[in-house]
Amino acid sequence: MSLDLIEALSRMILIRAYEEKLVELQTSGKAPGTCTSVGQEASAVGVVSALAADDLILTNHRSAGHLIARGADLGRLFAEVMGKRDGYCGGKSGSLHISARDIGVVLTSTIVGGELGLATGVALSRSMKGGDGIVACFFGDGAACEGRFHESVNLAAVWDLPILYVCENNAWQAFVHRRETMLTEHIADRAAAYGIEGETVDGNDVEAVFAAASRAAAKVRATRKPFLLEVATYRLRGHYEPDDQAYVDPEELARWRARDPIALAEAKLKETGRLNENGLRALERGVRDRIAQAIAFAEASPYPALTELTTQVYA
Amino acid sequence: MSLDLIEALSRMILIRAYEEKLVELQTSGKAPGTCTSVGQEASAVGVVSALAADDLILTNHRSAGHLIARGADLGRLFAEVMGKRDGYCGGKSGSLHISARDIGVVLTSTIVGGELGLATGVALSRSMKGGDGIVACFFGDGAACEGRFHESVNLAAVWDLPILYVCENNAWQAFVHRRETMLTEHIADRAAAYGIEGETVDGNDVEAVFAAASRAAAKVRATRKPFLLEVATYRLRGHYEPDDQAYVDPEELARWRARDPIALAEAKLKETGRLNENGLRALERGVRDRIAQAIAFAEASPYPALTELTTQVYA
Amino acid sequence: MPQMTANDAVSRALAEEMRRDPSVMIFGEGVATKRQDLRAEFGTARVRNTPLAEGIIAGTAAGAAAMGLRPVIDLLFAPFLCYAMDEIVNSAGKLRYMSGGQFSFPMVVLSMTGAGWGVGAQHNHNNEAWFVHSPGLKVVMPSNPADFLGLLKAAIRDDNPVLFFCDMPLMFAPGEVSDREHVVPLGEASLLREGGDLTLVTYGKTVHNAVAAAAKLTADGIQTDVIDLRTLKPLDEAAILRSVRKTGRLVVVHEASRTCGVGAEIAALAAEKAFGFLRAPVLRLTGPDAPAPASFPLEQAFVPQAEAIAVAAARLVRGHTLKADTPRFATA
Amino acid sequence: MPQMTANDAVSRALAEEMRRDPSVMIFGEGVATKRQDLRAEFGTARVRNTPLAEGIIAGTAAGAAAMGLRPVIDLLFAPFLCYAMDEIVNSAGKLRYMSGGQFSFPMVVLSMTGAGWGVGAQHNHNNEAWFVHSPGLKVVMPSNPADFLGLLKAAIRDDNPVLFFCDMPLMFAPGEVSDREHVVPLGEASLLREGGDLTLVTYGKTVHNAVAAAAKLTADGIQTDVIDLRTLKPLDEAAILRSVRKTGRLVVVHEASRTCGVGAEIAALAAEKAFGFLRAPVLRLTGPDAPAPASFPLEQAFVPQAEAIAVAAARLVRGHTLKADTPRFATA
Ligand SMILES: Cc1ncc(C[n+]2csc(CCOP(=O)(O)OP(=O)(O)O)c2C)c(N)n1
Ligand SMILES: Cc1ncc(C[n+]2csc(CCOP(=O)(O)OP(=O)(O)O)c2C)c(N)n1
Ligand SMILES: [Mg+2]
Ligand SMILES: [Mg+2]
Repeated sequence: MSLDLIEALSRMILIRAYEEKLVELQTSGKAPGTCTSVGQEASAVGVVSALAADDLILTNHRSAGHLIARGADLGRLFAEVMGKRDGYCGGKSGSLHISARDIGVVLTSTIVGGELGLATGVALSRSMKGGDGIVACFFGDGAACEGRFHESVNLAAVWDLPILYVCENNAWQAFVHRRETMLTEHIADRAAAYGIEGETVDGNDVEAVFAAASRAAAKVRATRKPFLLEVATYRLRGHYEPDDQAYVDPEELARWRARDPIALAEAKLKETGRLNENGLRALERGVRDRIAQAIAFAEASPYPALTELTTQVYA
Repeated sequence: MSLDLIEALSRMILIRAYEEKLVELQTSGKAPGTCTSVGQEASAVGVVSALAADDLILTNHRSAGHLIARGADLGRLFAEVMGKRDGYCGGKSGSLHISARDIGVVLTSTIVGGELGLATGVALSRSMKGGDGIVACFFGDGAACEGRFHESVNLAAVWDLPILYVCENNAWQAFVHRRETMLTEHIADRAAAYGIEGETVDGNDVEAVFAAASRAAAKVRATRKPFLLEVATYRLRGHYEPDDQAYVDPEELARWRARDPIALAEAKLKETGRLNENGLRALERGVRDRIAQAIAFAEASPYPALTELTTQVYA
Repeated sequence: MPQMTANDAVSRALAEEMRRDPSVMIFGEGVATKRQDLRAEFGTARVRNTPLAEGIIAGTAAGAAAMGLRPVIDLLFAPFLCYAMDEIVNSAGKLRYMSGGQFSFPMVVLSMTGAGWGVGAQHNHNNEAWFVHSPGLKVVMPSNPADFLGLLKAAIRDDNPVLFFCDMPLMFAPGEVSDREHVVPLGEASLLREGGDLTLVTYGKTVHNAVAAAAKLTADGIQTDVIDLRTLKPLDEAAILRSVRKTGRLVVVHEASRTCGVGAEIAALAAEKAFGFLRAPVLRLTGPDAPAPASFPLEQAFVPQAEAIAVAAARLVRGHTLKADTPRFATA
Repeated sequence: MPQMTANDAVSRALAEEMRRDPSVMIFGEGVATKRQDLRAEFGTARVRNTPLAEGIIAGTAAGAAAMGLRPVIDLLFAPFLCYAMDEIVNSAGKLRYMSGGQFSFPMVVLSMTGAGWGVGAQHNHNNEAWFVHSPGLKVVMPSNPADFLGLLKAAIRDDNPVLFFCDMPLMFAPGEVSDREHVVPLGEASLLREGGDLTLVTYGKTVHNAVAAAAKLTADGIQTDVIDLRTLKPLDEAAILRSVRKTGRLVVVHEASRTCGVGAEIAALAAEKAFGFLRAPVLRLTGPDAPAPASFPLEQAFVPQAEAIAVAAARLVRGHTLKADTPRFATA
């Protein structure tokens, strides 16, 4: 597999536009506070592009990038965040735990560590049924502090479960810097403690992420053993909206703003002459239109009937 | 500090005798099933001998060695196991969670991992109050699979908590061999994942255990940072009484029986002429007398009054 | 009919369901070691030991169930469920609803509890009411080998997460179990004894105490309905109300602590939906609001015993209710 | 009197108690970041951020409490308590008893829950009844800023583990709070309104719905006692029974699911100890047996609203009870 950088860039721009629209909705009171992944788009696009159609994805509260990179319908995403009937979960989830089984994004949990606890089961069903699909589990550096991280990776190692663990190390755990929560810099270094392989990659270079994820996914596919991939990136916005980021070191933030994954991809494409201003503008226009259509769809969607309050509790 | 091997041997023999008596009580229906530490006496005596009077100990379900090495009253131990009023916990604990605050053995939990969750708090109170006492937390190789191990060691590392983590790696986790639960041989190797120091020591050589524990305790005392000491030993009896050990590889068992810590210490003392048969017999006689007195005390102790059913629930 | 212990009934249910449905599997700490027979018949992939970590055992079951397997997990003792609450409650119990019905969680969680072995409060805690209170879960607690067999088979076939509680001292007691296929539907209580004066509702080990109490009461001329709930969620409200509307008197008995226990739910149910039929206060005889003690006599006193049930019931029927200051647990 | 939000009341209680007693400290995920004022006044040792791991946060609090500190921990949202159940229930709740009284656990666990923010069932789950059911714990859930202040101060001074639940939408609503020292003893309900026809018992956010319903009912000539429980464990049985014996009619209202909830306990209490005084069935208006939905209109429908309370109460007083098939939650 190879990555088309222009395609990757447009995906990243789409994710950015979707999340900036969410912020707008939140500010105007049309949607509750949400967690955005602004600054982490290269991780989502790079990793998801490295997966095959029959691979499954588990994600967490910061899932928009993963969902959109996988091809989620923007209208159904907006509708879900707004609590509308046509949302992926009928409005019952809201933004924090959107699953979209039809595109292979399953069992999202907003309990930090929850997806780590479920991924082993999803992978177990895969290995019991055969086939060579693997499971990609996205989680944060904070989740790596939860005991469930330890239990999940250890079980996957002992049982040979085909899981690509993807730790999006964005330096923040809500309002706490990673520095305050662990003495080591990198989560991938913990792979050795479980007798598995791990690697850390620059998370703001979408081509580097794709390359590392492709290697890692191929290993998992071939060996059926778990791999711990750490994507080193940074959360450019607050933990959720609204968040003034008063607690963030401005210099650190500025350093990472300068490495915005979208700007980096654009620069690379322009240098190599593969994209010019007009091409970029056209691309951005296309994204704006898609967002507009999606919002129209979501706003037109009705709220669920009150009888939905007690449906889908039991099978 | 230095270890008097004869003193250490007699402690180990006392622990062994106490636990063999428990098995007898269990078989004759005078006490419920208990977990013994037969074969692990060198770990208890070696580590506890390396602690200072103001250090605190947390232990688990396999605690007799730790308690007796620390000087627990045998009569009150037997009484507790039998559910008698004069037991350390008034008969409410039974054998699985005996705390003896007066000798510094605090907050025992039989929830595997429970003691790891509490040790950080005990150490926190120590560091808030100053003084140079440290906390020794005994746990098993199975407990190292629980998420709480990960959370506890990581917090202790980040908060500089003076905890000597003592993992008694006895190859068994109830009816499951360590081999089935982790790909790595040694728990101490995980120290690096938390940015702290660790070491593995031969757990059946009481002098080696004492030396390693003394070094580790001195480090914790001086640096106020946690240390992960792994004591490699073997569970010679079943998980609890009765247990036919049908699931145990006889060769592995035989190999470790040949390295019985008590036999090793006796041999060393005889070689160096520090102890002869008569000395040994005398020592064993002394132990037998103490056990007999303790049993008499426990059997004479009454059951708690039924009104005790609802006392000590709330402060 | 042949005799069999509850333990054997559980093994038989597992073997029969694993034979019937290849998607059924079982794992937990020592499961493969302790169930050599299942391992021999169904292989190492379907019968597994796990590392010592309840949270990931339950999470793995939930994830596997959502993707088409039907896992049974053995979490050993009920207090250990505390390590798996997120996976059971927040994942298995809620993600069907939260995903708008995209997933279901056909899984069974086995655990043991109850006085009798002197193991103390970290191995013995009747916390079944937590799960009755939580959405999306079902809860079962049988009282005899035939129900252990029939209810476990039904639990394994159910498409929802089922908490299956085993009352320790019942596990080795033999009882009659048919050789034929035996499935007991979830949500159906059983009426063990009929009488017009009083309704005794209970489950688990105290079913036997209630039956013994009913026998004593007959001697005093008091005829008692004894209802074994068997399933705690969904609750068989119809069976309870039918009996209470007939007898007009209700005594609920269980070993779990009183406050917000299953007895509270049943008393509340009667006070709302059988109010017009009630002839006397609704009594609850339960374990005290205390952890379970290890000491044998205390542990016995923790459990509502037949004598205490008979005394309280007789007073109720005779029209003197218990003094408000009389403790309701067995030491009364 | 000066106005203050519940959030400010919590901050004030923490500051006052930390000033009063140097053994009081607070830690949790982001606590130091969000409470710069406390950090500035009391220093980095007593006000701490933690790694993201609820289990060890609660375990650390229990261990520290047993050894003489008085920790307050913020576990953020009630569903996250699932990761700390062992430390709260098996350690803090049981080890005093199991050790024969060698240790006590003066600690406070803060958590938020309740409909209003559209955050869904993994941030919003009223699971307070779990802790009411568990031995050795106390449980508090205030309804107004003054009680947030007074109850939190009492909780911090209490020598037992206290679960302190904060109903989200109440946190930013202002209310009158005295400038003077204000401590509200645990275990005392407050009678917000007096009337002879009916007793409404509730707690947390639905206190306001009950008060609004009572106002509507007065218009129809129905006079209502409204009891705000404030502390759920220990329960103020005397206050509840006094009122029910007076009015003869009881409606219990809460947002938590019905089965084995606090409402079940109160209904059972009345059916036993006020039976002779009851003139009508005991009703429970509660949240449904479902996870909390995120969608705004569904989330509102989850909560028993004033209108539904007034309608049910009026029917009860007028002598027609709700049809058995009428759902008891707000969509009814
Ligand atoms: C068990 C649990 N604890 C706390 C929270 C609140 N919370 C939501 S996201 C978050 C930070 C997670 O940090 P990380 O895992 O690094 O993911 P990130 O948000 O940085 O992507 C916290 C504390 C939660 N949802 N679940
Ligand atoms: C949370 C929990 N799970 C399971 C058990 C049952 N159990 C008691 S001891 C034990 C094995 C513990 O193994 P390890 O930690 O190695 O200690 P060891 O018994 O070998 O000393 C198990 C599974 C328990 N007490 N607590
Ligand atoms: Mg992060
Ligand atoms: Mg072991």
